Amino acid sequence: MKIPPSDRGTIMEGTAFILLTQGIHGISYGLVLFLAASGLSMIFGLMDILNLSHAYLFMLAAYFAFSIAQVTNFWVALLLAPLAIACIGMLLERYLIKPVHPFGHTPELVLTLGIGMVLLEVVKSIWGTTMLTVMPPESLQGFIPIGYLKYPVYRIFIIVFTIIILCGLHQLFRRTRFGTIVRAATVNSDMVSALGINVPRIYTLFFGFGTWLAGLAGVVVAPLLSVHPGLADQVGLDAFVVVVLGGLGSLWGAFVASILIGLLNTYGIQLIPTVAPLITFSLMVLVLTVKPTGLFGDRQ
Amino acid sequence: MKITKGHFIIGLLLLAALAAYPFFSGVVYTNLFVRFLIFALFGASLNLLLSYTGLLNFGHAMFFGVGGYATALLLEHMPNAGLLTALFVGASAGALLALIVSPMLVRVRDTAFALMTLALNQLLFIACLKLRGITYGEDGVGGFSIPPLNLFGLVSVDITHPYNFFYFSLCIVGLGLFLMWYTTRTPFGSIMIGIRDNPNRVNYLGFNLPFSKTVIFTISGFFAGSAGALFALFQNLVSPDAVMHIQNSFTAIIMVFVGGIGTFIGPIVGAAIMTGLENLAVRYTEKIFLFNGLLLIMVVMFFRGGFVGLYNLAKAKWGSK
Amino acid sequence: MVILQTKNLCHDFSGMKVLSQVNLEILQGERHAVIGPNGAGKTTLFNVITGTYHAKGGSVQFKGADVTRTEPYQLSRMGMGRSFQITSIFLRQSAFQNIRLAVLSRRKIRYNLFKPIDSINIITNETEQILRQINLYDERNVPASTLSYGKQRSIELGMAIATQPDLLMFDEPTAGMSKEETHNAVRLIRRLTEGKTMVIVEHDMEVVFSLADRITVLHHGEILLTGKPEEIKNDRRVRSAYLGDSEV
Amino acid sequence: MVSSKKIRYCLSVAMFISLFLLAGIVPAAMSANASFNIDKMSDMSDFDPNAVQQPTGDTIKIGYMAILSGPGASNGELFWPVINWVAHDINKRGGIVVDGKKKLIQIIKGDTQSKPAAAKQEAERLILEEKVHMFWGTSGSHIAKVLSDVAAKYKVPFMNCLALSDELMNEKNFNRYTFQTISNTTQWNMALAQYYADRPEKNFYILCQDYLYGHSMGTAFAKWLAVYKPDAKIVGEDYHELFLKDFAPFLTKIMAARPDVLYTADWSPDGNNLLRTARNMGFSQPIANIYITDTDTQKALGVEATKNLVVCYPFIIGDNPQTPAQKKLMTEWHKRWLTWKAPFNKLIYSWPDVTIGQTLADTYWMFDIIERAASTDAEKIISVWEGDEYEGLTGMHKMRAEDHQAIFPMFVGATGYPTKEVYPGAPYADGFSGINKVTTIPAEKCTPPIPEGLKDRLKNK
Repeated sequence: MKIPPSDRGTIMEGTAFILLTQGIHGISYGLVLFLAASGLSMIFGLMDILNLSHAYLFMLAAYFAFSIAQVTNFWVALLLAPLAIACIGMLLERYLIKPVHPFGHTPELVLTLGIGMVLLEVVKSIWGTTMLTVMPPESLQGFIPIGYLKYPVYRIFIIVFTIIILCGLHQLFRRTRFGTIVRAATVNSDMVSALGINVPRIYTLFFGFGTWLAGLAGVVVAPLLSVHPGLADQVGLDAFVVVVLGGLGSLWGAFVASILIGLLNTYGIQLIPTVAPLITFSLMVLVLTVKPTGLFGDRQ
Repeated sequence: MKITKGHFIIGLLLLAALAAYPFFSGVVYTNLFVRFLIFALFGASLNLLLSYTGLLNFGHAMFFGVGGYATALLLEHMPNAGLLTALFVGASAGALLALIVSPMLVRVRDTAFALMTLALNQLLFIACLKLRGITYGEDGVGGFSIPPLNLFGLVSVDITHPYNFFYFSLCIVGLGLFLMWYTTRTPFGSIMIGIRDNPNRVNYLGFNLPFSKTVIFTISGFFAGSAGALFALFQNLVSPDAVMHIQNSFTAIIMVFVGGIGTFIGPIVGAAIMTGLENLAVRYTEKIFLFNGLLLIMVVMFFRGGFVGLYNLAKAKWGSK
Repeated sequence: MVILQTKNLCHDFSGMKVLSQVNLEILQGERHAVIGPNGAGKTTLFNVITGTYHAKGGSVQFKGADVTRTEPYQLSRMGMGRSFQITSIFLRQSAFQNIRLAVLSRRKIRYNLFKPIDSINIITNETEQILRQINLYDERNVPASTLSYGKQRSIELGMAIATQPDLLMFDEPTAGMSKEETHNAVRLIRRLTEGKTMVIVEHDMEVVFSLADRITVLHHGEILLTGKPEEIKNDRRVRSAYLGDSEV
Repeated sequence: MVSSKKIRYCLSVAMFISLFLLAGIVPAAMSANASFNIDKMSDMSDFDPNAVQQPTGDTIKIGYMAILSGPGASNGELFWPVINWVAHDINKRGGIVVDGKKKLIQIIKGDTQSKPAAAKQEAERLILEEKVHMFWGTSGSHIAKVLSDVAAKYKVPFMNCLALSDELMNEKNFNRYTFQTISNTTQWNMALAQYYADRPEKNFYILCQDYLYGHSMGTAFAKWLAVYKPDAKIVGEDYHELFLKDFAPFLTKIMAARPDVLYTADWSPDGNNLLRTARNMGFSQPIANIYITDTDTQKALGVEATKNLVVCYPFIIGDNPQTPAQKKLMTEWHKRWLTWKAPFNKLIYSWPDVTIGQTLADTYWMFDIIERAASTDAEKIISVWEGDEYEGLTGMHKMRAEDHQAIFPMFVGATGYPTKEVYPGAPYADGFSGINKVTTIPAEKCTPPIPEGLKDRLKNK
């Protein structure tokens, strides 16, 4: 790794800046992955549903962000697009997933696979297949210097934004009534319904909440990556690895796993570029062989 | 189900029709039929896992791909290898891969199992792209010589001719399907069904569950590998996205589901439907995914027994009249 | 001759003590019952012996060999058959197919891929013989899911017996049965375990006293005492353990 | 742009080479066999790519092999107006006389789905069922290789005007029925290396996609840079995963190496994401590329982000057309484009330049060959096309007989803002930086060596 001595710092300092910047890249991409994967993991945790169309909802949010941002601005898109995705998610759960859920995992996985395919075609017929660009809002377009390297403000915004969402999630589950019900239902939903709580409605609401998170991730990632039909597959697979690696249903597991994958990815590119793409999947296979329930999970 | 005289005659008629099929359908539809046969074999090998042992394998394309690559690379480096040896090498490559991945897979269950197979499939797909030295990466292995089929040294048949290849693949797929059907009829077959319905009880009845699953996996991998080998011989080209891509695993699952899960004939019917659909879609529309997606949702939502289930339903309702 | 023995067996669920220093002895050919109030640790003891859990302390000896860490399928092969408290059979298959799987295991046919199963007559005959014993011969081809709860329990027992084990472990075989069904089940168990060693974990005192040669009382994870049915019936400590006289 | 002295110089060199190669046969004709004649172009006011009516019956059938479904589908849509513009133009003139009869041109779609197996299946269907006479295609070198095999097996000529990897026409894969009218990897990188030969930039960083095409482009550029600019330094060379999600880590590595130029052969979505992330992270140095992104994205990125893009291509007119033919075609096409509806109202179709221009010119050349062969018979077409010299829109195109590789001058365009108006009221690039400086690399400076095994292919005929 040949690094020319920067005019202000020594080689050592140069390496430090690079490793620091790569670290921030890793964390920022990891957190985007966490946003995308957290909804998936929580839905599985509570409702034992693995939604293969989750990544396609994430992509749909990016397309919504593109259309809304064209008419208004990025912030309105950040507000509206996730809500639209949440509504679509609730409809999907209420009319498609709920009737099939009692028949076990296989039909459910295949159903969500079908939904994913349909979403892909719907997106292609409405927005076409070319690259669409969503520009970050003016206030987030500048740089901040790290040594002689410059770091885009937008990526810092992503880190801050996701941390806020994470804390919000934590508070939601700890403090609010909805959170307590959800945590109780995760352990024993029959008992919760016995206490007179309409569990099916909670399920639909919670599914909407999970897809809302995917919507957030879609909007946040749109300015980073160009919006195109392959976006779902690109990020979708990584999100799955995060969920399984972190442990199905465990939020903290997903958080740790997404940061881990983000950092491994960036430092892999920095140090061993040719093998970098293989890291994510080999890590997953390794962890699952040693601990089939994932890092923090307790259920298969 | 006793083999009555009626069945026998129908069987004979069917065989005659199959034998004459290439002559009145032309080259294009013969090739289409061969593709159907290959995917029927592939679907049936997944069916052994899905319908008979309850193992939702989301990465079945890895066995198909390894089989295809093994045959292609063998013929690339040893052109004078025999045709049947090349096919057998492909099949056993599938079985070998199944054996290698089994220790990882037999200890996980249900959703983790499905995701683990998905990850393994993706891992092999990326490996195919990256190990350019062996697999020629994106271009895949193509243009290798297809050796003639010499039957016991008596007659040598050049199978690159579409009609010859049709009969050759008909025999191979026919044999494969029969062997798989036979497996479900053996004692080991009933153990497989036991694992599907109640794996815990099978364990307490004295059957080594992980090892039994490994055996089932190896058998399924063998037949998936043979389907991959047949595909390599048919297309004379094997590329990562043609044989190893996850889309092939999903197509296999769709075939079993649309055809009729829980039955042996299901994936064969499913393969016919999928090949037909794909052939129609290529001519008239680019929205093949929309077709597959909607069909899948409808099958899972409304007639979970697939087309075979529908047929039985119809037969029961109108047949009795 | 002692066929099964536990040496100061301890077990806990993440710290919560369930079994402490249990020394149980089962003699060859006897019918032994393990009773005790709810939460005494009966089912845990049963599951530790049958390999579902691996004991945290002490050991389990079966036919002289240490089987504390052995997998359930090896225990079955060594001759320990068990039934489940919650019916665990193959509901989508017929009674005949359920029993046939157990017969296959007994005849050590595990990986036979060559002969169609219907053509192996000894398997079919032995299965039909057991079906007659649990008098389910007439409904042998009907899916188990359509049978009554009592009949499903008979399949459960049938499968345990079909593997012809040296030691039969029954976990509350009459759970959830009506009075009349319980009587049939007890008669069936007595007939099927003639001359065999049996351990039964049970609540219903009637069943215990009509079946057991010896009884062990478990209380708070420890063995209170072991003895003949009469001794247990009149023992003061047993009565207090059960809080009040249980008229027998 | 190319003074008459230069043309004579090119011709003499070309003649000398052809003389040397075809020693035994009658020396090649001095002037071009044919040329693109703009005046013959019919009135295209009624041409609408969204509503193309294909003639049927006894027509000249051309198989349009492109990616019509799957993630790369935008690629297939890109060249649909091009091939149909030429077909429409020729059909309005009454078609082409073939086997003694005037026949119209029919374009038949073939979906390669960017998968070799699907492409092979589709090509065979087009030959056996639709009875196509010729193939036009295709994006993706691995797909072109499969089509070229099918062309040889069924003896149907195939014009490859899109895939450019060297392997396609080397000894192993060459066959008489495939003609490559686009430059190959060597031509490309020879031209780009010579462009930088007498320029100030010294440090180059190579970042390409980690698959066959990416590697061949990266290594070729490094090789020819060493030949033409020995003092240049490769400060880094990386190959990233196809469809990479986040380019930021690579950008940090690149910016740390402080290159003067970033060389990439990426196509979208990778090219697109690379350009956006580079400019977002403050990497403003020039990026030498082929088709890094489409015009609509450039418009969205704005002036600053699209500055300093160095495009090397076998066909660049830029913002001030030189010859009357170029001027007329640019004006005529742009006027028609203003009336087109979605998806063809995208900016990438606004000018017949770079990719669109190159495929348009090659398609005119293809039909000119059929006209001169006056037949759709493969052997006749091959004999006319081998050694043919065709004065195209941007200079002399010579189809080398030995390896069926077209030789022509290459162009390197640099983007800047503002760009001139091609005709009053029609700026070449409005709201973003467009190509406003074009350098020509004469043909003889970027003629790739003939593969060893094919040197004397014609001698032992």
